[in-house]
Amino acid sequence: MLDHILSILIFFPALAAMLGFVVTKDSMRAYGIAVAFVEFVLSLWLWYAYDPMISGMQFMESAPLIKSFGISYLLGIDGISLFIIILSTFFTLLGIASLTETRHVKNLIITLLFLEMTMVGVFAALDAIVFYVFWELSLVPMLYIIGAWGGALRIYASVKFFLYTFTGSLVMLVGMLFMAYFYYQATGQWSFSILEWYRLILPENFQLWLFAAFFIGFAIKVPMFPFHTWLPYAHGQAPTIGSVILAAILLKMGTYAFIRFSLPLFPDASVYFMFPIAIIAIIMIIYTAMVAYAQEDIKQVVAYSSISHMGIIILGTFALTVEGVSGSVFLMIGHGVVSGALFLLVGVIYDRRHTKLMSEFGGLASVMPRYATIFGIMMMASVGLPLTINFVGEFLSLLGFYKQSHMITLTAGTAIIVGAIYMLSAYKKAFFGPVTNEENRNLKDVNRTEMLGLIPLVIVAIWLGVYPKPVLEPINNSVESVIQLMHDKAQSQEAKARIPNLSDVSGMNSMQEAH
Amino acid sequence: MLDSIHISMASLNIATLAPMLIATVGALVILMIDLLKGGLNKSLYIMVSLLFLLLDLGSLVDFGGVFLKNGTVLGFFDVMLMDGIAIMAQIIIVVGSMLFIPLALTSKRFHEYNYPEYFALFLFMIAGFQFMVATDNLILIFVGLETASLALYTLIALHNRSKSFEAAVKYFTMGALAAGFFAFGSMIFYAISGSVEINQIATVLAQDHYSNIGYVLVAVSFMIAAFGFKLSMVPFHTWTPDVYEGSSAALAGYMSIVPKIAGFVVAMRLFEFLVHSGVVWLQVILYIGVVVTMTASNIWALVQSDVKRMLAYSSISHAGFVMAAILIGTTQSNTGLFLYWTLFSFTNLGAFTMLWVNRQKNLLPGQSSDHPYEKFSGMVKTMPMGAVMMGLFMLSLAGVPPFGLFWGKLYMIGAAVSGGYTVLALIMALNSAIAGYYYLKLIVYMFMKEPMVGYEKFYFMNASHSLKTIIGIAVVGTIFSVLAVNPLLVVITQFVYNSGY
Amino acid sequence: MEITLTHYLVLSSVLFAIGLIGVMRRKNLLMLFFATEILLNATNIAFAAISHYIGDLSGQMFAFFIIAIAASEVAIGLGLLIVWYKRTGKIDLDQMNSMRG
Amino acid sequence: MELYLYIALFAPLVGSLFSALFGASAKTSLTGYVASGLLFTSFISSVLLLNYVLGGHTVHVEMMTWMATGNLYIPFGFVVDQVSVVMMMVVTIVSTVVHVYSIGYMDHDKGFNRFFSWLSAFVFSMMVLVMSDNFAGLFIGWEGVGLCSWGLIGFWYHKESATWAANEAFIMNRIADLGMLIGIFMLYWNVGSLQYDVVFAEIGNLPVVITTWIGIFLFIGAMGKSAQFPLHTWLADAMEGPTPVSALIHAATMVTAGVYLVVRANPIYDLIPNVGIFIASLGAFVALFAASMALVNRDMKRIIAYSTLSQLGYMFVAAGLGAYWVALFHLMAHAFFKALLFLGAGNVMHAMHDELDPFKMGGLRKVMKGTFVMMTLASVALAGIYPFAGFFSKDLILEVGFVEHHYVIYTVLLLTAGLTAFYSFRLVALIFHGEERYKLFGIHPHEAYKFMLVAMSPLLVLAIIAGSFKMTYFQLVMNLLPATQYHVHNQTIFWIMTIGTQLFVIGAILFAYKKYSNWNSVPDGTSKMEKSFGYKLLWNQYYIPKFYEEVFSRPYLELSKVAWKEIDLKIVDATVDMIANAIYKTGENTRDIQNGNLSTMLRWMVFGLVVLLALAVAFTVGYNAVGA
Amino acid sequence: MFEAIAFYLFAVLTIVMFTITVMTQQALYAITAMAAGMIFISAFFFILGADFLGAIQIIVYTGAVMALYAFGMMFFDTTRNVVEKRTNTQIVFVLGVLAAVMVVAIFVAPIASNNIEALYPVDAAIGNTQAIGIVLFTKYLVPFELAAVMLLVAMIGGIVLAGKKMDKSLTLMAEEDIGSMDDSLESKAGGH
Repeated sequence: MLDHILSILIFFPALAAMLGFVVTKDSMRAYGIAVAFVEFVLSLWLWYAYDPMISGMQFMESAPLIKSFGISYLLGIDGISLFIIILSTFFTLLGIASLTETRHVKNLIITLLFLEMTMVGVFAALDAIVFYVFWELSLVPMLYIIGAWGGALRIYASVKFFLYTFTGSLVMLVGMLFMAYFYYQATGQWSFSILEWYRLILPENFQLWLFAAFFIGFAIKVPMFPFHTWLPYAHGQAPTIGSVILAAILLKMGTYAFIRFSLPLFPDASVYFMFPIAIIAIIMIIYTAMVAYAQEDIKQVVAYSSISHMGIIILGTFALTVEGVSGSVFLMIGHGVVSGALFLLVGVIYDRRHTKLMSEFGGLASVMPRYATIFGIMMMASVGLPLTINFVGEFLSLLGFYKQSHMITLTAGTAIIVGAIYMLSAYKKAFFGPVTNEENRNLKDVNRTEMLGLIPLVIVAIWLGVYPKPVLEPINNSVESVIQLMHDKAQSQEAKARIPNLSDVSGMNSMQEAH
Repeated sequence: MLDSIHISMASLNIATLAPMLIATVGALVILMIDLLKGGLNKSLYIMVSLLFLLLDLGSLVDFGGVFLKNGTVLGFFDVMLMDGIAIMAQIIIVVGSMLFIPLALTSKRFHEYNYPEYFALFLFMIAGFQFMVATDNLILIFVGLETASLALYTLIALHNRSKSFEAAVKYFTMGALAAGFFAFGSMIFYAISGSVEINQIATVLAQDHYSNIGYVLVAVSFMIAAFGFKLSMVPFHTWTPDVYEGSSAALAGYMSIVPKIAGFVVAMRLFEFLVHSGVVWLQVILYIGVVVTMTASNIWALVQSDVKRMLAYSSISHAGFVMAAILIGTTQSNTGLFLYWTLFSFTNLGAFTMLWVNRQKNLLPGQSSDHPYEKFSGMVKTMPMGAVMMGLFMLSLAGVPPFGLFWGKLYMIGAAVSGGYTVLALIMALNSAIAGYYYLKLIVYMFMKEPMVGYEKFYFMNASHSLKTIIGIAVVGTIFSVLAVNPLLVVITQFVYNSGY
Repeated sequence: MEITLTHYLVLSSVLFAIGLIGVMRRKNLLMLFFATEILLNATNIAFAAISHYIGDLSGQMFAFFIIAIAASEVAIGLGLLIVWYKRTGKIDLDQMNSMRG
Repeated sequence: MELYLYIALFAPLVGSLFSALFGASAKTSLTGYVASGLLFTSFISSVLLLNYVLGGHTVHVEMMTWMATGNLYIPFGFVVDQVSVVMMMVVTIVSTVVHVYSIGYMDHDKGFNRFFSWLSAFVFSMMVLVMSDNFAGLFIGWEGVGLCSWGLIGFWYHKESATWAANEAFIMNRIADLGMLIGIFMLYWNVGSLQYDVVFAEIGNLPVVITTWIGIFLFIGAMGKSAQFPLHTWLADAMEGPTPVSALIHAATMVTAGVYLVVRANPIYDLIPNVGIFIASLGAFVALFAASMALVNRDMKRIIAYSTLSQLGYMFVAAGLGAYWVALFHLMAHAFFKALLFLGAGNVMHAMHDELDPFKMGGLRKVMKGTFVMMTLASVALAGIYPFAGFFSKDLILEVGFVEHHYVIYTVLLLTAGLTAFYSFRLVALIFHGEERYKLFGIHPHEAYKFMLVAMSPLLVLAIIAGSFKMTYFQLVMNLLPATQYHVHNQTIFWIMTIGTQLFVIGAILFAYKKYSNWNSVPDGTSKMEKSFGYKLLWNQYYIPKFYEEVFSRPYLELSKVAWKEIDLKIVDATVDMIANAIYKTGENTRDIQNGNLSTMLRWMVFGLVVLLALAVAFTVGYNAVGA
Repeated sequence: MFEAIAFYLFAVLTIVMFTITVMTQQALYAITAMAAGMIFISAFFFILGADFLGAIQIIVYTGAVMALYAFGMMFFDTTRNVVEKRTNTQIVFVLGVLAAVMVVAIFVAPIASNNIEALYPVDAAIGNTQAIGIVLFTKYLVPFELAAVMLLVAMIGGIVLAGKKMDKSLTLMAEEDIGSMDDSLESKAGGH
C-alpha cells in the first residue's frame, strides 16, 4: 500500500466525494469528518513512513499518461512537500469538523473533498502537467465555495479570483511547454517530468524568459504585489472555511512552486531576479502591512497580513541559502496554521454577529475570554513571537536573506514592527476597551465545536515553535539537495557565488572562509 | 477517329468511393422508403441513417488500416485522394454525425424531423463533406462543398420558424458570395499553374519559384476569403452567431464541428504548401487572421446574453485557435488540429446538447432568444446533475484541466512553442483566459444565483433517453479524455505524418 | 491587336467587381441573387479563356461545374426565399434583422 | 545541579500555566499561592545554584535542539555562570516578593488568576533571557518579556490608555528588536554560530567594522528594552499597568535586560571602545534627561519610572565604559530599592484609591507608617546615601567615569545624582508630609495588608545591605567579566569626591524637603513656574511623545489609509479591473459590427477581401522592388 | 483582328448589361439585362472555342436559371418597383472598385511560367464537345456524379422548402395541437 500511498491520498477524497452524493444530508457532516480523518491519518502514516534522512523523492509512483508527449503520472514527495500535504489534510479535517455553515452542507463538503484532492495532488505531483492539472483544478472548488457561500460581492470576488489565477497559470503553461520543448531539443524526447528537467542546464537568456513565464503564474497565486488585489476580495467574500483553506493551503501552492520549479530549473535567473523579487517582497511586507493597518474589517486585516507574510516567504525562498529556503518552507506551514486559525477565529465572531467590522466590537476580551485568549495566542504567533511557529520561519527566512543583502533584510525586517502594529491595533479595537455595543454584551464564548477546530491549531502553533525539529529536519535535507543542485547547475559567476556550495562544506569552517 | 479509352478497373480503385457511396445510398434508401410507404416515424429514419453511418465508419476504419499498411490510396484518375488526413477527417465527420443524429429523438416534436427528406439531405450532406476532404481536386472540392452547403441550408430552414429562415437566407447568401470567391481563387491558381489539383499547383509553383507572386497572393486572398467564411474567421464570420441562433441547438452544435473540420482539411491541403513555400506574406496574413479571429470573437462572446450565441462566438474563437495549426504547419501542429477537434467535438456536442435538452417551444416571457443566461440561473438547486454536466462542458471549453479540451489546447500551444511561435503561444494562452470569463459566466448563473421563478421547469424540457445518452457520452468523453489522448496522438501522428503534413 | 489572356482576366475581374458591387448594394434578395450569378459568370469567362490559351480542358470542366452549381444554388435560394416570403411577405433584407449583436 | 537549573527555570512556567487554567474563571486565591510558591522554589533553586557557582563551578546544559538547518544550529541551551546567576538571584528575589505582594494588591481584581499567569510567564521569560547560552535563546526571552509586558501593561484592558500604552511598549520594543535581530544575523553569518562561547571565542578574528556594526545593532536592541533615548517614551506610559508589574518589570528586571545584554556581550564591546563611549554618552544623557523630566511630573509612578530610566542611564555609562561588573552591580542594587519604591507606591495608590498625583496626597505618614519608612529608605538608597545600596553602586559609576577620564560624563552624572535626590524626596515629601490634602477629595487612606509589608521587607533589607556584597560579588563575576578595579588612586581626590557627592546629594534632599514638606495646595497650572517655558518643556516630556505622535504615528496611519484607499483600491486594483473592463467595453462597443443586417455582413466580407488584396498588392510591389 | 473586335464588343456589352443588372431599380430590367449578359458571355465561350460550354451556358442560364428567376419574380410580385433603402453607397463602390483595381493591377502583368503543361490538351482533331465528353466521363466522372447528387439535393431542398408542409410549423406549435394535426398531416404526406 505504501507504494501507492500518494495516489491513495490524492484520490481517496475524490472517490469519497463521489460516494458522498448518496449520503443523506443529515449525515453528511459526520461522513465528511470521517473521510477527512481517514485522509489525515493516512497522511500521518506517510510522515511516519517517510525517511527523513533521504533528501530525494520518496514514495515515487510513475505511470505513462500521454506517452508520446512525455506526460506521465509521476508522483513523489520530499521534505518540502510532505508537510504541506499533511497541512492540507489537517486543515480539511479541521475545516469540516468546525464547520458552522448551514446552507447546502452536502454540496459544501463534497466540494471540500474535491478540493482536498487537488491540494494533495499539487504537492505530490512531479510531472509538470499533472501539477498543472491539479493546480488549475483547485480553482474550481474554490470558485464554487466563494461564489455559492460567500458574501454580497461573492460573484465578483470569485470570478476575479478564478480569472486572475487562470490567466497567470496559462502563461505559466506556455513556459512549461517551452521547457518541455527545450528538453525535447536537448534529448530528442518529450518529457514533463520535473526530475528530468532538473538535469537540464539552460542558457541564461532562456532561463530569464522562462523564469518570467513561471513567475507570472506563481506570483498571482502567491499573491505577490501588484498581483494581489484578488486576495482581499476573495477573503472578504469567502465563507470561513473558504478563507481558511485559501490562506492555509492554496496560497502555499505559489511559494511551493517557486521552490519546486523556479529555483532548481533556473538557478541563474533566480540569482538574476533575486533583487527585483526581494524588492517586491519588501513592498509586500511593508505596503500590505500598512494597508492592513488601515482596514476596518478584521477579516481584511488578516487577509492583508497574509500577503505581508507571503512576502517574507518569498524573501526566504529567494535567499537561495539553505537557511532561507528551509525557513520559507517552514513559514509556509507556520503561516498556514496561523492564518488558518485566524480566519477560523474571525469566523467564530462572524457567526455570532454577522459582521466583521472592528468598530462593531470592542471589549470582547471581557465577554469572550477564551476566544480572546486563543485569538491572542494566534495573533502573537502571527506577529512572529519566538516559540511560536511563525517565528522559526520568519527568523530563518530573514537570516537566510541576510547573506545576500544586508539592507534588504533590514528593510524587510520591519515586518516584525509593522506586523505588530496592525495586529495589535486590530486586537485592541476588537477585544480591548469597554463593551460599547449592547449586542456584544451577551455573546457566547467559543463552543465545543469551535474549540475542536482551534485547540489543535494552538497546540501545533506552539509545538512547532518550540520543537520544530521533526519538521525542519526533513525540510532541511531536501532543501540542501535543492540548493546543491542549483549550485551545480549555475553558470554565471555571480550565481555560483551567491548559491552556496554545500558539498565541500563541513561544519562552520568554510563559513569563515567565505568572508 | 476517337481512340477507345482503356481503363482497368483495378486502377480506378473504386473502393475509394465506398464511404461516400454508402452515405449517398443511405440517403437514397431513405427516399425510397418514404416513396414506398409514407408517414413513417422519424425513429426509423434515424436508425437507418445511423446504420449507414455505421457502415460508412466501418469502411473508413478499414481504409485506416489500409493506409497504415500501404500509405495513401488514389482512385478514379487520381481524383480521389484517401490519405491520412482525409480518413481522419471523415472519421470525425461520420462519428460527429452519428452522435448528432440521435438528437432528433426529442420528446418535443420539431418540424424538421417530420421530413424523411431531412435525413436524406443529412446523409447527402455527409457525403458532400466526405468528397470535399477526400480529394485535392479543386473542382471536386467545390462540388462537394456546395452539395453539403446546399443541404445544410435546407436543414437549417426546415426548423421552420422565421429565425431559422433568416439564418438560412443569411448563410446562403454569404455562402454564394464565398462560392464566388472560391471560384475566382481557383481560376487564378489555374491560370498560373494550368491545373486544378493542389498537388500539381504546388509542384508548378515550386518549379516557377513563385515567380508569379502577385497572382499567387491574389489567389490566396480569394481562397482565404472563401475558407474564412467556411471556418468563420473574422471578418468573414458574421453569419456564425446568427445562424447558430436561428437553427436548432442540435444543428448548431453540429455546424460547429463537422463542416469546420472539412474546411480545415481543405485549408490544410491548400495553405500548407504555401506556408512552407517561404512566402512571408501568407504567414503574416494567417498570423493576423488567427490572432484577430481568436481575440475579437472572444471579446464579442463576452457581451452576449444568450448562451447559444455565446457558444457561437466561442466556436469561432476555437476555430481561430485551430487555424493556428495551419499557420504553424508542423506535423505536431497538424496532429494537434485533429486532436483538438476530436476533443472539441465531444465537449461542444455535449454543451449544445444540453441546450437542446432545455429547449422550449416558445420563447420565454421577456426574452428574445431561446437560451438566455437567466434560464440557467440556480440550476444547481433544481437540477444538480444537469448543472454539473453543463459546468463540466464549460470548464472543458475554457481549458481547465483535466477535461477534454485542455489536452487539445496543451498540445496546440505546445506545437506553437516548438514551431517557434512563442508569441502566438502566449496570445493563445491569454485568449483562453479571456474565454474563461464567458464560460464562467454561465457557471456563475448555474451555481451561484437563485433560480428564476417560473423558469425551473425548462431545464429538461426536451429530454429523452437518447439525448441523455448523448450527453452521457459527451461527459465520459470530456472527463476521461486524458486516457484517450495518448492513443489518439499515436494514431493521428501516424496518419498526419504519413500523409506528408 | 491581339487579344491575350490578360484581356480576359481583366474583363473577368471587372465583371466580378460589378458582381461584388451588386452583392453589397442590393437589398432586394432576389436581385442580390442575380449579382451572385454575375460573380460566377465572371469566373467562367476567365476559366474558358485560360483553358483556351493553355490548351487544357480542365478550365472548361471547372466552368461546366460552376454552371451546375449556379443552377443548384438558384433552386435552394429560391426555395428559401419562398418560405421567407410566405412567412413575412417581404424579400427585403433590411427587414431581416431579428438576430444581432 | 542541572535539576536545580531546570527547577529554577520551569517552576515559573508551571505556575503560569497553572494559573492560566483558571484564567477565564473567577478569582481563586489558590493561583496566587501556587504561583508564589513555585517562584519561591525557583528562588531556592537559584540560591543553591548561586552557592554552587560561588564554588567556582558553572552549569551548562543543552536541553534539546531548537532550530537546525543548513549550518545553523540553535539548541535550547542554558548556562548558569557567574553573570547569569546574579541575574537569576535578582529576578527570583524580586519576583517572589512581587508575587506575594500581588496576592494582596490584586485581591479585589477580577483578573486575579490572569494576572498571576502573566506574571509567572514573565518570570519564566526573564529566566530564559538570562539563562540562555546563546543569542537566539536570549532573543526568545527578550521577546517573551516583551509579550508579558504587553499583557501586563494592558492588564486592565478596558482602559484605553492602558491598551494604548501596552501596544506602544510592544511596538517600540519591536523596533529595537529588529536591530537586535540584525545583530544576531550578522553574528551568524560572520561567526557561524550563536552560542556565546563560540561567538566570544571567534569575535576577535573579525574585522573591526563588522564587530562595530554587530555592537551597534545589538545595542539598538538593548536600547529598546532598556528604554534608552529615543525609544524611551513607552516606559513612562507603561505605568498604566498594575503597580506590582511596574515594580517587577519596569523597574527591576525587564528594563535592565538591555544592560544585561551589553554586560553579557562584553567580549564584543571590549573590542569596540568607540561604541562603548557612545553607549556611555547616551547613558549619561538619558540619566540627566530622565531626571529632568521627573522633576516636574505629577504622577507618582511616572516619577519613579523616570528615575528608573535615569538609573538605567547610569548602568549604561558603566557598561559603555567597560565597567561591566559595575553596571551589573548597580543593576542588582537598583532592582532591590526600585522595586521597593514601586511596591511602596502601590501601597499608596491602594490607600488613595488609585490616585497618582502626589499633590493630592500629603501627610500620609500618619496612616501608612510602614510604607512611609520603606519608601523613605528606598529613596535614600536611590539617592545613594551611605551606607545604603545605592551609594556603593552609584558612586562607583561616578568613579568609573572619573577614572576613565570622561569628565563630562562624570559631571553629568554628578548633577543627575543631585536631581535624583531632589525628585525622590520631592515625592516622599509630597506624599507623606505636609497637609493632608487628600481630605479635599474625600479619601480615607489605610495601610496595606500586613503580609504585603512583610513581603516587601526582604527588599528593604537588601536595599540597605546590598552594598556589603560588593566584594563577594566582585570575586564572583571577575571570572567572567573584566576584573578592572576602579579606584581613584589619589586618596585626597577620592575623599573629596565621595564626601562632596554625599553633601551635594544631601543638600538636594534637604532642598526638596524644604520646598515640599509643607505643601498645602494642589497646583492648578496657574503659578508662574508652571507657565514658564522650562516647566512646560519638562512637563511635556520635551514634546517628544507629541513629536512621535505627529511625525510617526499619525502620518503612518494616514499613509496607511492612503495606501489602502488611494493606491491599493484606486491604482493597483483599479488597473486590473480596468484591463478587464477595457476588454469588456471593447466588446460592447464593437458588437454593432454584427448588426444583423445581411448587407453589412456581405460588406464585411468584401471588406476583408479588399484588405487581403491590398496587402497582397503591397507585398507584391515590395517584393518586385526588392527583386528588381 | 476579328477576334479583337468581337472581344471588345462583347466585353462592352456584358459590362453594360451586368451594370444595368446591378444598378437598375426595375427588377424586370435587371433580369432582362442579366439574361442578355449571359448570352453575351456564351459568345466569349464560342470565341474561345468552348462550344459545348457556350451551349450549356445558353441552355442552363437563359433556359433554366432565368426561367426560375422569372418564376420567382412572378411569385414575389417584384415587377413593381422595390424601394431599396441605400446606406453607405460610397463604401460599396469604393470597395468594389478597389477590389477590381487591385486585381487588375496584378493581372496586367503577364503570367510567366514555363512549367504549365496541359494535362488534358485540346486536341484539334476532335471536336470540343467530344473532348469534353471524354474528360468528363473519365477524369471528372466523380465530380460529375456528385454534381448529380448536388442537383438532387437542390431539387429536394427546393421542393421541401416551397412545399405546403412548411406552412404550419410544428416547431412553434404546442405539443397538444400537434397531436390533433398529426392525422391530417400524415394523410397529406402519404398522398404524394
